[in-house]
Order: sequence, then C-alpha cells, then structure tokens
Amino acid sequence: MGFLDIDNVTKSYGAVKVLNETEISVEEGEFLVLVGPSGCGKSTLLNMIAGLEDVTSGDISINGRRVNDVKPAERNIAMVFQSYALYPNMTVRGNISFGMEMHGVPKAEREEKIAKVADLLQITNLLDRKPGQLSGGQRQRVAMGRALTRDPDVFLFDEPLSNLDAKLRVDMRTEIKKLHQKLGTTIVYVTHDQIEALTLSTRIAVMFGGNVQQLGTPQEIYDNPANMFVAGFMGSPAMNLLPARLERVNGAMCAVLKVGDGSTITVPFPRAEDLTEGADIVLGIRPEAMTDPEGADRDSNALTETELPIDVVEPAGSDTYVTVALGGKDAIGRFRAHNPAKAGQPARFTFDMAKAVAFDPETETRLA
Amino acid sequence: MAFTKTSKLLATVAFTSAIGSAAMAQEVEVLHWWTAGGEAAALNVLKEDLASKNVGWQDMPVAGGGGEAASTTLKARVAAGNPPTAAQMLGMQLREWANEGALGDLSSVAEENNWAEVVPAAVQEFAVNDGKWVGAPVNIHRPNWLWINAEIFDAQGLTPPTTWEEFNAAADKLQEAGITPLAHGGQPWQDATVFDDVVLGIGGPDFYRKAIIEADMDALGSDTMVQVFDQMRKLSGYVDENFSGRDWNLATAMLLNGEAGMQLMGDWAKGEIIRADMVPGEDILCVAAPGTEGSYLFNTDFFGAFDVSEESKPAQMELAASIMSKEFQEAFNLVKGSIPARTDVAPDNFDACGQKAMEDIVEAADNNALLGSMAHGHGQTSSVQRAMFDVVTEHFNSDMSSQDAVEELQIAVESAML
Amino acid sequence: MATAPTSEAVTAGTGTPPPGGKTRASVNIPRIVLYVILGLFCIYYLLPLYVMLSNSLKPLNEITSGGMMALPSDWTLAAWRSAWSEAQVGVAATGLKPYFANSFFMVIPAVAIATLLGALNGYVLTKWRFRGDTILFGLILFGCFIPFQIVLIPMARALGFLNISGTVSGLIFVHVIYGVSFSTLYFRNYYAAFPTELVRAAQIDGAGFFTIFYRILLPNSGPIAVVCVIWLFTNIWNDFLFGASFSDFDSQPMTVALNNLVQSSTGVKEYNVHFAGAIMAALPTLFVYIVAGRFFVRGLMTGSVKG
Amino acid sequence: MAQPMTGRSLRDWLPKLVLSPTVAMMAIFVYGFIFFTTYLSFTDSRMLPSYEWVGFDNYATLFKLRTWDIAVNNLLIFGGLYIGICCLLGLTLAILLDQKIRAEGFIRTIYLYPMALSFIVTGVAWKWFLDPGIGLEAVVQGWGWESFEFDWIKDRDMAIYTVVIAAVWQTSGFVMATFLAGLRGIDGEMLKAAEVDGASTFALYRRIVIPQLRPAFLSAFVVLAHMAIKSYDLVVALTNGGPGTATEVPATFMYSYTFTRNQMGVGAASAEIMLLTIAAVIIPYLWSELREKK
Repeated sequence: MGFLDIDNVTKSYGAVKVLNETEISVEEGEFLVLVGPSGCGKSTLLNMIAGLEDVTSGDISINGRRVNDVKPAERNIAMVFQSYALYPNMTVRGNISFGMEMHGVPKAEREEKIAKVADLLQITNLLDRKPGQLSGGQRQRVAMGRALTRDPDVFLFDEPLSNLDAKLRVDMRTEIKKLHQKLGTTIVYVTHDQIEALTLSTRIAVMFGGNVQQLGTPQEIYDNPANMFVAGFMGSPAMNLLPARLERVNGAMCAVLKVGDGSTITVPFPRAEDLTEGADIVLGIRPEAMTDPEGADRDSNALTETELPIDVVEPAGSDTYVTVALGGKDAIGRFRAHNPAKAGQPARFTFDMAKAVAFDPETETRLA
Repeated sequence: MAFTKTSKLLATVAFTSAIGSAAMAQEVEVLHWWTAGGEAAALNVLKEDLASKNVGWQDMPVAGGGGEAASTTLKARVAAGNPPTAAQMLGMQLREWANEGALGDLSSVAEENNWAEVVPAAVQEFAVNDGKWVGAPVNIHRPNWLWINAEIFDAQGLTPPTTWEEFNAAADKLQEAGITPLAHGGQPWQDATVFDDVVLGIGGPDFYRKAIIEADMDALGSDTMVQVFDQMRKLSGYVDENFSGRDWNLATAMLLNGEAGMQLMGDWAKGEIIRADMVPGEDILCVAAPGTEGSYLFNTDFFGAFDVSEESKPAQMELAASIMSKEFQEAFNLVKGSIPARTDVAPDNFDACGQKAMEDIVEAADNNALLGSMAHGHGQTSSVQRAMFDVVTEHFNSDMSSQDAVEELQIAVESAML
Repeated sequence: MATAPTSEAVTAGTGTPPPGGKTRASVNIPRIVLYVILGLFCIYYLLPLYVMLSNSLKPLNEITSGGMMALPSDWTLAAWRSAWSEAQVGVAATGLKPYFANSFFMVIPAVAIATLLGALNGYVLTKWRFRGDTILFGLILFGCFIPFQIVLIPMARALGFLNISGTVSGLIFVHVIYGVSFSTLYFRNYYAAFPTELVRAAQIDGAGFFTIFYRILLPNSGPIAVVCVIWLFTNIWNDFLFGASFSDFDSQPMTVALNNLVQSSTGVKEYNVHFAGAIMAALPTLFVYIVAGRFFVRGLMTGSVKG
Repeated sequence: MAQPMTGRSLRDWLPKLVLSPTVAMMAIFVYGFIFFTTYLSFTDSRMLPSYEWVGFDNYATLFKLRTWDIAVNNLLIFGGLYIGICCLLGLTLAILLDQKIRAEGFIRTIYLYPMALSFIVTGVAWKWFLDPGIGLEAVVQGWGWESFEFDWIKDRDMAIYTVVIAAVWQTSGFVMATFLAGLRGIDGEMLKAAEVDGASTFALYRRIVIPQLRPAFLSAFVVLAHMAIKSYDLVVALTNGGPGTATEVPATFMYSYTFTRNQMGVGAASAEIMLLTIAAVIIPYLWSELREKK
C-alpha cells in the first residue's frame, strides 16, 4: 500500500467510459507524471485525485485514508492549473492567502507564510499586483506559491507549463524539479509533453484511450516501451517502427528489413533469440541506435554495420538526422554533426541491436 | 355652484355626525378611469363628501381605452379575490358582473333614498339585477348629438339638418365650399357612435331596439340595415383624408377652428368647446343627430358595488348614497357635460345643451325611445358589441358594399353570441 | 488569457483595429460620408424625442392649433411643472411625483432579486453541471417568451392565494418570476465562458458553494450584471399590464400614473403635459442607459454574445 | 472532519436546491399557466374562466374570424420585416460605428435610448410624425415639395409598415449594441491576417467578420422575436389596430378577445396558437444551442 493509491478506478460519463480500471500506487516523495495525448484520461484521473470529479468505481486513498467522498479542500492536496486559475479580482497576496483564509488560518500566520513562500519563489515585489498585470512566468510562480502554502500531502500539477514559451518552460521545469528535491513532497503531474515527463519524473504512467499503457521509471519506459504506442509517444524523434521478418542466419536470430531499392538487409538481433523464426515483427529502434559507425556505442555487444542509400539529411546543430527507407517506412538515424553524408548517396550505418526491441504487429505489444 | 353646496353639506354633516375622530373609520377603494382634468376633479367632490362622513377614499384610477384597461384590472382584482369596494362600469359591464354573481346589494340604501322613483327606467334596467340594486348611476351621457359650427352654417346659409337627407345636402354644400363636412376620428368606437346615430336616425327607435339591442337576425339583415350602410358609405366620403386613427378631441378641434362643419359626438365634447372659450348652444350648436329627435341614446357610468366583507358594507352604502345625492350629481355632471342620473335635479345651472338634454330625456322616456348606446356599452354584451365594431369599422374604412356589410354583420354577431 | 478572462477580453476587444485599416488618412471623403450617415441616423433616432421635447415646452394652444412639428414660439416649463406635481392623475391632483417612489420600491428589489437569482442559476448551470441541466436551462429560457396576457388571470388567482395581491411584494414577485428567465440566460452564457478552473482552484482552496459564488464569481460579473440590470430595469420600469392589474390604490407604479395622465377617454388632452410626463417617466431608465451604456456594450460582448 | 456521507449529499444537493426556486416558479407560473390556458381554450370561458368543456369550438371560431387571419398575416409581415431590418440596420450601424469613430459613446447612446422609452407616449409622437396632416408630409410640403406624399399610416395596405418603422426605431439600437459587442469580440489577429491575405474591406466583413457574428445574430434574433410576438403596446399606441383592422396583430387580438370582448375561450385559443408559433421559432434555436454545447 502506497502513499497515494489508485485502486481499480474507473470513470464514465453515461455510457462513455473515459478511464478503465486503473491501478497506480505512488510512494511518498515520488514524482509521478501522467503523460499521454489529449483525451487519454490523464486529466480526468488527476481531477479525481483532487476530488473535482466523482469516481465511478474503485477507490482513491491518500496517506492511508480513502478519499472518494472527501471534499477537495479536505484531502490535503494542492493543485496548480494549466491556466494557473488565479482569481482575477484579487491581488497576488489575496490569491495566495485565500486558501489559508478558507481553512481558518489566523492572519498573522498567513502573513508569515505568504512572506516565506514569496521569498522562496522570488515574487515578493509582486504581492500587491493583480494577476492581469503579471507575465506568464510570474503567474506560474504565483500559482505555485498558492499551492505551496498548503503544506499538502500531494501536489497536483495540471499541465502547468503548457502556456509558457519554450525558453521559460525549460527554466520553470528546472525550478519545479529543484522544488521537488528541496521539499520532497509527493507530486502527481499531468502533461502531454514527453520531455517534461522524462526529465521531471521518478516514475511515469503513459496513458492512452483510458488505459495506463505502461507504468515505470523514465529509463524503463524509454528503453523498454511496453507497446508500440509507448514506443512512438516517448522520445523525440520517435522510435523507428519498422516491419521486419525474423530469420535465423548462421544460427543467429536476425531481423530482415526491406530497403528502398527492393533489396534487403539482415541484421543480427540477439534479443529476439527466443522468438519464433520466420515471424513477422515490428522492429523498434531509436534513432540513436542507427548511427554513423564512428558515433556508435562501442560498449554495445550487438553492433552491425551496413550501407544504406540516404534520402534526406537534416543537420540539427549537435546532431544530423538522416532519413532512409527501411521496411517500407522512413527511418531516422542520428549521425554526429558535420557528417559528410549527402542526400541521394549511400552512407555507412551502425545498428546497435542491443537497444532494439521487437513488437507483435497484431497486438502491438513488445515481444522482446 | 358645486363647491358652495358641497361645503354646506360638509358643514351639516360635520355637525350631525360622529364626535369626529381624525382617522377615517371606514374606507372605500374605488376603481375608475376618470383620471384627467375636470372629471377627476369632479370626482374629488365625492371624495370630500365621503370624508365628511368619515369614510376614507382610496383612489384606484386606471385609464385607457374608455375603460378597457380598468376592466382588465378589475378582472385581475376579482380573480385575486381582492375586488375594490366599487368600480366604475358601463351598463353592460355592470350586467355582466352581476350575472357572474360578483356584485353586492345596495337595495337598502336605494329604498331608503327612493332611487326607483328618480332614476329613469332604462337606466334602472342596468342598475337593478334580479331585483337588487347592484350599482349606483353617476350620470347620463347622450352620444347622439350633432355639433355644428354656427359660424360656418351661417356663412353657408345652412340650417341644422333633422334628417339624413338634409344632412347629406348640407354636407355636399360644405364640401363644395371646401370645408370638411364631418369632423371624425377613425377609431372603432367613433365609427360605432356614428353608426348608432345612423341606425336610430334611419330605422327609428323600434328598429334600433330590434337590430342593436336584441340583435335580431332579421332586423340585422333587413333592407333598412342596407340603407344604414349606404348612409355610412356616404359619411365616409364626408370626412377628410386623414381621419383614420385621430383622437376624437382633435376632431372636435377641427370643428372649433372652422376646418370642419359638423361632428357626431357625445356630450363630453362640451369640455373641449368650453376650453376653447366658446359657448355650447351658441358658437357650437347642439342638435340631436339627424332623424333621432325625440329619441335619446344614453350611456351611464355606474359604480358597481362588489360583494365585499360585512365590515366594509356600511362604507359602501355611504358611497352609494353620496353618489346618488343631488349635490354630487349636479356638481359632477356640470363638469362632465352629461346630465344627472336622477331626474329631479334642477336644470338651472346647466348650459343650453344640458337643459335641452334634460328635456329630451323625459320626452324620450315617455315615448319608450330612451335607448342604450351600443357604441358606449349599453346596447350589447362586449363580444357582440366588438363584433359590430369590427364590421362597422371595416366597412367604413374599405369599399365593402352595403349588402356585404349586412351579411358580415349577421355572421359576426351570430358567432360572437355563441 | 485565462487568469483574467473578463477584464482582458474586454480591453482586448476595444483595441481591435478597424478592419479595412483606413484610419490613417485624417481627412478623406469616405470618412466624411461615414460621419454624415451616422449623423443622419442620429436624426432618425432623435426625431420622436424632438417632437416630445419641443411639444412639452409649448403651451397647449400652440399644439392644438397645428404647430406640432415646430419649435415652441412661447417657451414654457408649465407642462413639466404640471406633470411633476400638479396634473390630475386620479381624484387627486398630485402629478407623477408620488408614483416615482412606488416604482422604485417595486423596481429595485425586483431587479436585485431577479439578478441575484439569475446569477445563482447561471452559476449552478455552468459550474455545477448535472444530468439534464441543459434541458432545464432550455425550459427556463422558454419563460422569456410567455405572452403576459395569458398569465394575467391565473397569476391574479395565485397572488390572491398567496395573500400578496395588490401589494408591492406581489408586484415584485411577478416581475421576479418573469425576469429570472432573462437574467438566467445572461448569466449562464457569461459564466459558461468563465474559466471553470477558477472554481476548481477555489474548491481545492477550501471554498464552499456560496463562498465560491460571492468571492470568486460575483466580483467578476460586473459587465453582465450591468446588461442584466439594464434589461430588467427597463422592462420592469416600463411595464404597464402587471402594474395596472396587480397593484392596489397605494402601490400603483409610475407607468399606470403616466397612463392615467395620458389616456383620459373623454377629458381634455393636454399633450404638452403628456410629453413632459413621458420624458420624466423615462428619466430613470435614460439615466441608467447613459451611465451604464459603456458597460452595456462591454457586458453584451463578454456575455450574451458568446453563446 | 465532516461526516463523509452528509457532506457528500449536501454537496450534491446544494446546487439543485439553489436552482429549485426558479424551477418551481417556472413549473407553476410558466408551464402551469400554459397548461391552464390550454385548458381554457377548450372551455366556454367568457368573462372569467369557466370549466365547461366545448372541445375545439373556440379554435373553429378563431379560424373563421377574418381579424385573426389579418392578425396572423400582419405578424408574418411585421415580424419578417422587423427582424430583417433591425438585423440589417443594426449590423450596418455597428460596422460603421466600429471604424474608430469619435464620440462613439455619444452616438451609441443616441441609438440606444429609444429602448428606454415607454411606448404609451412615444406612440403619440410617432403617430403625429407619421400623420400626413401634421407630420413629415406636411413639413416637407411646407418646404415647397408639394407633391411629396407620405400617408402610409392612413393607408390600409401600408399602415403595417409604419408599425415596422416605429418598432425598428425602438429596437435597432439594441441590436446594434449586440453586434458591436460581437465585433469587438473578434480576434484582432485574424483581421490582420485577412488583411495581409489581401481581402478588401467588403470581403473582410462578408467572409470573415459576419460569419463570426453568428452567436450575436442568434441573441438578437431571440430578443427580436420576443419583441415581435409581444408587440402589443406599440400597435395600440400607434394605430390601435387601424385603419379598420389593418394593423391588428395576434397580441392585440388576444388581449381584445380575452379582456375586452369577454371571449376568453377564443382568446386562450389564440394564445395557444401564439405559443405554438413561439415554440416553433425558439425550439430550433435552443436545439442548436444545446447541440453546440455537447
């Protein structure tokens, strides 16, 4: 039993089920990120944890207490909203103070806490302004300040960074992470941005279609995606998902892929050793496992080098992305910067098959 | 004059009545539509008279549409179970409310004061329902007057017409002289006032009674009725082109300032005449509408007494008694232009037209020619009355043939009586 | 945007550049034509007011002698004085003066209650949604369209039954009933655009149903409240049918008095007094329009327009 | 700590409790009364309600009445023109006023003020103004244009249009305000984008702006439809149904039969027809509203 338990929870609106039987257990101090495309049920789940939406069936408990029928205010949680939800008619001070006021905190204590939080977030000079006079980043801080005064059991974040511009988003991301490290509070954080999920979390729940597709550490999710959806959703550029056939060549299991010109390449695939020979699979391989030979991870035990014709070259500063036709799809490989590869010419590739995975094309789940 | 009489009365009453407490012992709430100028002031006479008897007056005026708005209010008040002590009503309304069983009984005060002796029988027909006095009449108006601009008639060498043929001849002559023969406002009740006059003038009192009051289908469809509409058609040619929608008083103004030669209108027009510093009977002649000499159309304002609680009844009786007092009847009707509803008020203070009306009504009553005016709520129930209005107005404002009008009239009346 | 939806949407709106972008040229022909057209429409809208105003400043004989469209040749305030305090509007010659109080006693509570109820309804219908709420809203909205003529008699019965017939309370009651549909419409549409996250944040902050309403929603409802108040004030102030039917001798509103002043059937018509009275009777509403007119457009913009 | 169960049920019930007075009022004073009227329309009620069942007699009477035909026709003419012209004029004025006009607030108030005036008396001013003998026609002829004619109010075929003129005067300012508000709500960026795309002012309005005013159109339409159907004061003050019965509308018809003519049954029947008409106009609106929300 964890600190925050989501036990077999479902949610439906009439006949429409938006969240299927969901089980998540969060330990104290964990930073759980719920990630998925819009409509996947992540915000619904967060709202149910907050008590803003009713649970259709199942139980939610926080700190050992079943909270299904407890008012949001009494769940000892704090929430930061996507739009920050600052009360436009109140000053920053009023916004931060409102929750404490509602909980009957004496004025002196409120003032003290406001001062502390404002100091922590460096918004002391903004306390007497109205939200309309603040920039996006400042509003974000105020919203967090409001949450911080609560000393909650659980912090809930509902896409708090999505309204900020790219630079500010990165800065605030770091601040949130710092804050978590400093306070050690349990956090449930909803986002649709997989980078946020990977950078912030201690654990990630990838959600799609009302189901948790995979729950695990960022590393597990990234390296061993449970299915093709997770594989495609997490990581950027996305994992290449290439139709292939398993064949045993010289006793070693290999993946056979079609190349653009109709020929095939065969790469040894030790991870698939236990799978059926002759089976059609979808080979999942991340761009950083399809590199120029010099860029390959020399520690890997499953490197294969081959030559492939390049369709497109995209220099991206630190890396160069090259596109080749593989298995009837466009596959992206990551070369080092300043690589001489040219579109229309063949180039040498190194496949790091230790990092490749295999999916069942029918069920889309990971086979190996 | 009215005021001296009232104050005298006030003095006597103050002398004889209670050892006056300042607060009114009783109150009457009176719904009426006399809200403007002289008539409202005249009603104040009644209020003060009651005050002298220690009865307070709660004024509930609702004007509009010749009592239409007040009648709606009255329905709402009755439906709410909160009727006023008394409400102003026209004859037919009084009858309809009495038939609904909403009215009380003034018989005791009526007997005490011998109302039956002094009120004309035709008026009593409305005031007495099922043997009970249900309302007190305030006045008797005569809608069948023809008002004539004496100066114009002199200048054109005309004499007041006594028949519709004479009227038409005079009108033709005025028209040739570039004067609008008939000042008229195209509103249904004004059209109907004229229609009443034509029916009575052409058909005579018996025909009027049959066709209008009894709504006899044969009479309504008779040749006489065709002639009536023929005459209405002629009249529609004697009005100016902008007559439609005009208020009656603006029509009277045309008569007064010489734009028009004649107007068919009730005796309330006298107020306008006097206000323009002219003398009714001299500057503006008053004669019975063509062919109606000897007959008298009337409409009377009653105060219908509602069936109020026992404790309010004494005040209600006081109110009724005050209304029927000679003093009030005289004072009020001098202002209103009508004549008292009791025949024993001395005519001395009335103007020439008033005095003529007081003579005419006696004659008409003797000849059984004192008839309720359809246009003014004393000829037919509201539904039939309005059905008649519809046809008369429609005919007057279009080129409908007299034959068609007669047929329409029969259909309309029949369906309204259902 | 979401933090300050109301104020910002408003100011952003007024800053909209005129489409067509023809503002730079300071004097040009289209611009002059534009002002001429707008001016002509001003005349159209002001003409009846001119007729009323100029005739209210004339002696009566100037009007009845045919000079209805002309300016007064003999200016006088007598008609205004008469309409205010001297004219006969019943047995007593009190003018309209005493009836203003009656109207205010009726209008102010009725507007306040109907607005507050509408605000609460709008709050529930948008922020505490439940199954069937939209249909319920539709049913409430239909109340806007009920012809008053048909409710007169049954309503009279109901008022009698409740023992408030002929009282100011009765009139307030009736006006609240038939005003609440409109106020609910306005507030619901307004609150629909009001961010629900604010309500959620307040819930988490520990605010209850009513606290959220008066601490969070109400302080941000200025514009729509103005729209609602203007609409209700105008309608209730100008109502005649209910005022005439459900009032008593001591609760008759302004419009009934004005009507009594104007609609004498067989008395002399003092048109100058009528017009003076009419303008006088409209002054409170005109005042509300002029003072609140700015907010009116803003309120409509953020409220009823966004369906 | 609050008892979970009571806290829960109160939370569930409180919003509904708050809504309940309104719901009760609507149930009784709108729907109850509609039901009552429906019932009356099948009875022989005359001066006051009566409960004698007569089936469809009142409807039969109603449909035989020429005045009713006229009233319904007039409502169609009046309603159509009134709503159409108000929308067109309101939109035009709103667009004109949206061109950064100096003294906009002042002009706006002038356009809006007629809503504040009661028609009890304004009607008289209009009546005079439209009267050929004293109003516009007389004035223009006085200026020397002898052949100028404007006598619609006296003309049976044209009188209903004068009602439209006065009604438009009263409400078009309000519609203008609604549209102006809608215009101000349109995203400025989009207009800039369209301008960059090379749209002419006309095209800009026709293709970009006006389509976005749809909610404003609907709001205006509801208010106008409500006013058109309830146009009682206006007609009474201006023409009182005349000349003849040329400007009778259902609202005046209904009032007249219910209260003046003491044929409450027929009045109730006409009210029923009116309610059905209103429903026919409003329900599609509500339907589109509801659909949008889902």
